[in-house]
Amino acid sequence: MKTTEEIKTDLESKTGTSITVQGEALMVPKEKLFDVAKYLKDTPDYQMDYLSSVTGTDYKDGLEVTYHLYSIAKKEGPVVLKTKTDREKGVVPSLTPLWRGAEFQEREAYDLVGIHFEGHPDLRRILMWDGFEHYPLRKDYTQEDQDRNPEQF
Amino acid sequence: MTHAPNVSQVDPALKSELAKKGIAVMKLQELYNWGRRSSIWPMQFGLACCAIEMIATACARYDIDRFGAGLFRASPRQSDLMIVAGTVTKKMAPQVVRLYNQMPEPKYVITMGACSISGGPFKEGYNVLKGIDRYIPVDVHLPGCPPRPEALLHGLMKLQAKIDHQDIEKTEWYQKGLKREFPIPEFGPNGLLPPYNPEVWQPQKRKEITVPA
Amino acid sequence: MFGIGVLKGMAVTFKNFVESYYKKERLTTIEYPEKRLAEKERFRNFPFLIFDEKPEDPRCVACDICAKECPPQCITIVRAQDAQGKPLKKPATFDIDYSICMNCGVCEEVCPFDAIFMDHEFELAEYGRFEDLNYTIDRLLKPKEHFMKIRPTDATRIEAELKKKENAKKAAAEKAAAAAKAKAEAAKTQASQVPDTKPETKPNEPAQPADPPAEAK
Amino acid sequence: MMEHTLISKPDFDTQTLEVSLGPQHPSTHGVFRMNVVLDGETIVKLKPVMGYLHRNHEKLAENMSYLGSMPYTDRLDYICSMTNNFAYALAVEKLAGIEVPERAQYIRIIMAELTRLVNHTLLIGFLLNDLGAFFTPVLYAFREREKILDLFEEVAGSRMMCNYFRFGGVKADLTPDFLPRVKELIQNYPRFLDEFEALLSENEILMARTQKVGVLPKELAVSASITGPMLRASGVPYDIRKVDHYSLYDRFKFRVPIGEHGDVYDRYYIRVLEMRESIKILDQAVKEIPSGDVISKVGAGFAKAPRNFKPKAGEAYGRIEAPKGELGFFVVSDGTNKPYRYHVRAPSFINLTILEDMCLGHKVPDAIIILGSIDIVLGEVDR
Amino acid sequence: MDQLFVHIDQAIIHWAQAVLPDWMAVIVAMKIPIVAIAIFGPVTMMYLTLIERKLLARIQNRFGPNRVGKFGLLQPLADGVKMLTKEDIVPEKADKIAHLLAPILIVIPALLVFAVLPFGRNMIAVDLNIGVLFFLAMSGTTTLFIFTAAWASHNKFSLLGGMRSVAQMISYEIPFVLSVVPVLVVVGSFSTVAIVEAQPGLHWFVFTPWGAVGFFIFFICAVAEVNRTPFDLPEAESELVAGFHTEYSGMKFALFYMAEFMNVFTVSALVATVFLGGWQGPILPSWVWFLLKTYTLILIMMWFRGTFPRLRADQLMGFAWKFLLELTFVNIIVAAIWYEMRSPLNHLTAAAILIVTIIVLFQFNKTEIPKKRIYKYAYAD
Repeated sequence: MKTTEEIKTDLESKTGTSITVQGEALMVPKEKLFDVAKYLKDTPDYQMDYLSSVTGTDYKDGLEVTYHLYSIAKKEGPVVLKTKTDREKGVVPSLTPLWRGAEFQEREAYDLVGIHFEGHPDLRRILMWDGFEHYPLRKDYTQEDQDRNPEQF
Repeated sequence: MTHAPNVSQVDPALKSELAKKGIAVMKLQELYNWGRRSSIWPMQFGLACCAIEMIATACARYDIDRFGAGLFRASPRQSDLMIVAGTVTKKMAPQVVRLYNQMPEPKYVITMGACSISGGPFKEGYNVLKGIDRYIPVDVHLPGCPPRPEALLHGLMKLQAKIDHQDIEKTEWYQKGLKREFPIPEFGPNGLLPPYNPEVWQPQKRKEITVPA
Repeated sequence: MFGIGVLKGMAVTFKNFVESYYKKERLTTIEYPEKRLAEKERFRNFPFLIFDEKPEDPRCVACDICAKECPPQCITIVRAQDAQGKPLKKPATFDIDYSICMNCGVCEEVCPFDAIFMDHEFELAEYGRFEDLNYTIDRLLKPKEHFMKIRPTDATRIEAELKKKENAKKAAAEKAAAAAKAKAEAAKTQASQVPDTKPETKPNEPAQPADPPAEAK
Repeated sequence: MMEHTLISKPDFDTQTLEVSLGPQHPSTHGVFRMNVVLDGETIVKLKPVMGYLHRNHEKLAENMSYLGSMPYTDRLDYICSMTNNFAYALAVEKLAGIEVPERAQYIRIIMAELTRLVNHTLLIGFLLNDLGAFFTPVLYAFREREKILDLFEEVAGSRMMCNYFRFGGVKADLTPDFLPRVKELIQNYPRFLDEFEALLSENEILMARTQKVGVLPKELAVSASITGPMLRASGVPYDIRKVDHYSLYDRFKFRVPIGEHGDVYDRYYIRVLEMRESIKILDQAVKEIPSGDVISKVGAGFAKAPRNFKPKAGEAYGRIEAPKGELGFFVVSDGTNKPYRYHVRAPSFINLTILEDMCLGHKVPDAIIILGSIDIVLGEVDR
Repeated sequence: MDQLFVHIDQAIIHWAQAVLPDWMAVIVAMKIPIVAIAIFGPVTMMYLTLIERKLLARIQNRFGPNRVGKFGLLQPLADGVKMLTKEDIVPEKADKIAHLLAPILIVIPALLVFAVLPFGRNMIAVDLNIGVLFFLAMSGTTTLFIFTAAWASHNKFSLLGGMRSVAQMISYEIPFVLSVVPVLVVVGSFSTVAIVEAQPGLHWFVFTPWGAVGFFIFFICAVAEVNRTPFDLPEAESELVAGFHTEYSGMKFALFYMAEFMNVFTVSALVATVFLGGWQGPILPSWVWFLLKTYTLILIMMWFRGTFPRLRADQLMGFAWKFLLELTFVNIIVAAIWYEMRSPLNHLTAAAILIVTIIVLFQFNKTEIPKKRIYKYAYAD
């Protein structure tokens, strides 16, 4: 299994994108995400055919999506991809055409953190009811009947 | 908790005298109460972890069937007891109230587990209703997370004791032309509208903790 | 052949039916109200406060650690104050809302004073919600013997630790008293040479209960 | 994959029937809803609706200490609480770099395999209940589950919500008569499994109802991130205990059963075989368990005062082979004692992605048992 | 002992003729069997529910209801009292009249059918010479009322349940009726009393090859007729919530429950009468034999309920059309051969034909019958 550095250089050369390394993750600009993912999935020496988890996170300066990719064929460890998008109209290309497993997880990221995945077959709220107008997992979400003080410690 | 004897107005001497001869003397109301308490059919209705504990109660080791309450009816029309076992979320609350309305009238509710009484460990969640007694009247509260199967049996026995002491003239569901329809809450932008059913539940200000002088 | 599997299945249920009359392992029902299951020692249902001699002074010193650590936040403590309003090391009110508690046992783990433990009592069904299920301090307090009865091994271990702490404190107290006496003589001999210096070391107050360990915020 | 076209175009026009096998239904394993469009009894369209048990576990975890959300992981998949603790403990130990002593690792593996027995036994019981057997298999399954719950209660203190794992080990050591009772359980369990198989596996009605129903091809399973017994029933040999070599699973010899057809019968029988493998692991673990302390010095300190546990900023993704599939915890810390982001990769939530593909063209009772064979628990699906 | 109830009956009639005017005495004479059935029917139903709950409980290693009354004996009474005091809900979009009529109409055939059952030697309410035909006709109508109940309650699940019950009944009615034909051919009359008399001592029809196959088919179709596991599709609990009686509460639901259990009793009684020699039996009095055989068949039905999963609708119908029906046709021919040509050689040929047909039918249904599978292991170390 190559180290993250080798994967970075390999990807940059093959798909011509500027990738920065964050700890174990590779921060990929969202325009190039689909090509990088497609490359990782199809080339024989990676064969990342299993997308384990998609997580949407709300940072101060924007929304971030983290993908954990594994290879079942070669039984190799995670390649972690990350993309960043702005908070208001955050749009990230959907990876459902590559991996069917991303469908529900992207709907959940949309429902709870508010990241729009363009190219997703049917992007609807999955956990909250449709009339709910907020994105509850954002840090600035205020709940209506909160009787616990947030600064517990 | 010993089972409370039927509160009967027939003078006890005559009653015990006849009982020795094998004749049971009781008022019609006690017969109704006895019939209702000995064959409570719970609804096959489980929400979360407490539902697994409720099924464990219906299984071999604890056997709720001994109390006559073993027939878990799938349809609300044929059940008398609704055991709200698990977290009632705001998305599920309308369904729970609709199910309660669909049950035929002498119906009882046991809120099993901390979540259905007060939202329990998840009460800070944005999608969690802080207790089902905001929308429907509840007969027995059963704390615990999840309460042991024996605790559920104890709750059932407490409900049976409550039914024994019910007086038909005064109970609410036996009045003439009663229409007990609890309004079903709608989904609002940030929660349920109305947040609670005023006739059934009043917000309880946490008692000001007075520091003893 | 088509029927064999079906017959085998019926044989299993028939065996269960027949054996349930004479084999104990095939009839596992414990008829709850009359016969009860032997309680496991480590079973934890709801917390209770412990007091040594009198219910008036529980072991709890109202340090509020358990209230902060409790995941669902169902403990509310108000510290007692004496006449002049100086906070005492005793809780005035100690409410646990049994309708929120999730029996997780975190309060028992984090309590530095071994003042709160998990009880075995589970027959707590109530009719009312607010008045019946919100346990105030008088309903929570239970004697030390109750804890010894329900959880013997934990109780002996904790008693041993408390005993050790007591002896350590007494030893420290004697040492401090001895040191104080020694200092007093030294001061007296010094005073006899320089009569005007007052002895500055006051005999320290009676043995302070062990104050909370350093980490307490 | 069963391609569905309205079979024969009858000359009289038929209407499709829109039924919601709704949140309250005897065999949806909790509050799960399927909006089904029926043509006669054949399913034309099936849309799962979830969220009826969305208890906001991830939002709560964001303003609670790391150890404070350990009891909440019990309530994620409330049938296997020990494996949820295991996955969360692994993730945070990877984040904070805490070592776990050997005896604790052995105890963790024993608890994980016992939970696998409970989960698979219950699943088979509930699957047979969906098939229509009047509660008998469920009661036999619960009779065995009670024995294992006694062991959990004896060690951890609670039947279902054990809250037994701590970062760096486990909360308390085993009680003296725990290991003998596990040995006794290992003797009796294969006998119960043989009886259960005699009642079920060769039962022609069961085989007729479940074979060639809900077939999941291998490629669709891999691309839809299906994990666990469902993936192995479709013929993909992927078991995280063998791939990730987490904890001490390398020391135990056990095999991983693989199915070929990927239908409901394969998913049922794979779980029976997996139970037999788990008994083998338990057998070896109970014999070789070393003595020693059960929690590392650092871990015990944090267990005593969870509010002082401040891991360095960073993120970690720990995953284990939970009975339902790959259960992963993605924890992002920003240096304070509360996680910045806490995401649970729930196997049953993702295994539901292809429920519609498997059910198209089948009848209503088939859809019920296909859902039953996916083995979902709503606490984990909706988190 | 054997004629105990007959003597009581005669005594009451004599007393009535002595005391009452003769036209009233005739009415009383007619009334006695009616009163007997009107009491016996519901009481068997109540205690069958208790027996079923306790038997299933014992299969599942637990006690059944045992806290209401001595051994739970008052449990059915408590269920009855509770059912009477339940509110009776009629959904507003339901068809009111049909919703009300369905439970009433379903109990009528269940009670009527008791008239034809020979409880003991000359202990039969009405000795119809078309007894069996009457029985089959009556039990056929229950399907109609199940469908009216399903249609009237305007509920999707009950509609599905009703459709299934119609499909199931049609496919199981024909083998149900045809498997009795050999017995009627041999006995030569429809009357149940004649059938029982044609099986003296231990010469029950079930011990002949065609009788055994006939009994197997008749019993399977009886289970299907009464909608019990593994054929309980109309009120399939795990799929259709509560099948056709989803919308019924209180006493209406109790009537459905009563009709189901009375049908269980009467169908088992008929199977016992036709194939197991009714009240014929060596020592015990005749009505004891009759009840013994009927209750063993009922216990077998309850045993089915504790063991089997449910067949899917198309498999259920496939089993009826592709297996049972052909078997009944061949059975009729074999019974004819068996009865006409007395010599033992022909008896063997008849039995041989039957066995050959069963094997041939298995070959035809090869594709349906599932096969056992063997599983490989990865990481086999």
